[in-house]
Amino acid sequence: MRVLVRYFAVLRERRGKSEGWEELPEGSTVKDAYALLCPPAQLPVGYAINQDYVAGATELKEGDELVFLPPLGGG
Amino acid sequence: MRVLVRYFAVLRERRGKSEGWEELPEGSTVKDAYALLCPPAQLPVGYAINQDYVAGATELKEGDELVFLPPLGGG
Amino acid sequence: MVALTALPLHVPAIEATVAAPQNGAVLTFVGVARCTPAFGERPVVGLDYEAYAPMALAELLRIHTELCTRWPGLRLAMVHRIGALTLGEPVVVVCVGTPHRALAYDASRAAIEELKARVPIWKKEIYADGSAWTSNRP
Amino acid sequence: MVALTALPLHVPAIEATVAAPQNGAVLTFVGVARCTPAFGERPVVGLDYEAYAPMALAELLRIHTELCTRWPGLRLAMVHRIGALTLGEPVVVVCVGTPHRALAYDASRAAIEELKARVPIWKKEIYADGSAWTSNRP
Repeated sequence: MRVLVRYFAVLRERRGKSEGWEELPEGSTVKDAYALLCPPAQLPVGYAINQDYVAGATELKEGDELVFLPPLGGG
Repeated sequence: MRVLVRYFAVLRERRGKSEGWEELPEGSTVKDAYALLCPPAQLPVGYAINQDYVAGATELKEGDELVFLPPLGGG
Repeated sequence: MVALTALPLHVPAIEATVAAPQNGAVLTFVGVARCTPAFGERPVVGLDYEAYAPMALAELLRIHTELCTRWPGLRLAMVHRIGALTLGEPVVVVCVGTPHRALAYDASRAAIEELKARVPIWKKEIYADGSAWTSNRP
Repeated sequence: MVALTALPLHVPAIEATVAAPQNGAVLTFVGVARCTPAFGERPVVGLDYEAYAPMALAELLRIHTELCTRWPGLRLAMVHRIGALTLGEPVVVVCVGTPHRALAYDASRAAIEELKARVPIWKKEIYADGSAWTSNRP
């Protein structure tokens, strides 16, 4: 299954890219994806699928836009 | 004893003047002055002497500037 | 900074007085002349503010000193318009500059509440067919 | 009204969007780029804001809808700057227009708290000799 992952702020810098299609095992949750794509993942993050907040246990679907949200700094 | 009384807002309109020297009995309090100068005085007011809030029981002195403060409307 | 003025209030000029490099929050309260009457149903078409000017200024300064003593680092400006106003014009501007926002909200609210409770200013609502003195305490 | 923009924020233009004849209170919160760092001692010389723009806008709209549903009659504008900022520039403007001031303070505070907690925007502090991503939760 392929999902579009966008990276922001510190995660963008760590990954060295701002987005990419990533291949993940069927049934992966967003938390699984984070552990797989951003090891060692010590940074606590939030998760969004298709521009909406989701829980870490949410299962991904083919074609989803997935974003890991580092601690926010707006305002 | 003479005090300078200034009148504002509704009291200015009722009195038909914005200020005047008024003759008051020695030992008059500001509350006494209000009852004397603005009968029947149903309007609840605050009191100021020389631009500072005072209690109704405060005794007046010769030459004081006395103001009766109708309910405020600033802001 | 505190002021009473018969001239229209220019909000950005007042905000500029509370700027400081370490301040991350500027909170500006603007009280605006509005069409809704304090009592009854007659639409307001204008307002007329009258002040006991020397005491109003003294009281604004006392409030300023009290709040800036209570919250060191606070930058505070309070300006009140007097005289005749048309609808939509600013009546009062309370502007605070603080390092963080929590203090900005507390200080701004305290400043406008103290101003309304203590500063000797009176408001007359003008209607199409008359007028009435109104107060902050219904 | 909500917006994200890389252009400097013009506060009076944002305030104008919340005016209404029945509104007696306009409260404007401006978050300003300041010299004090979130952590450590290195003076901040500039800021760089990055947003997940489509979600940030969607989240701003959700907050706008939630607050305007909770408080009918509320006029609300939220605008956030992105990109590189110099010190003293506005970062965020939250502007509310309400009939009375109590609601203005409650709604303004709720709006900025929700914005900080939910809108996906990140802040990088620039120092003379480096930079660091900082967050709203130390």
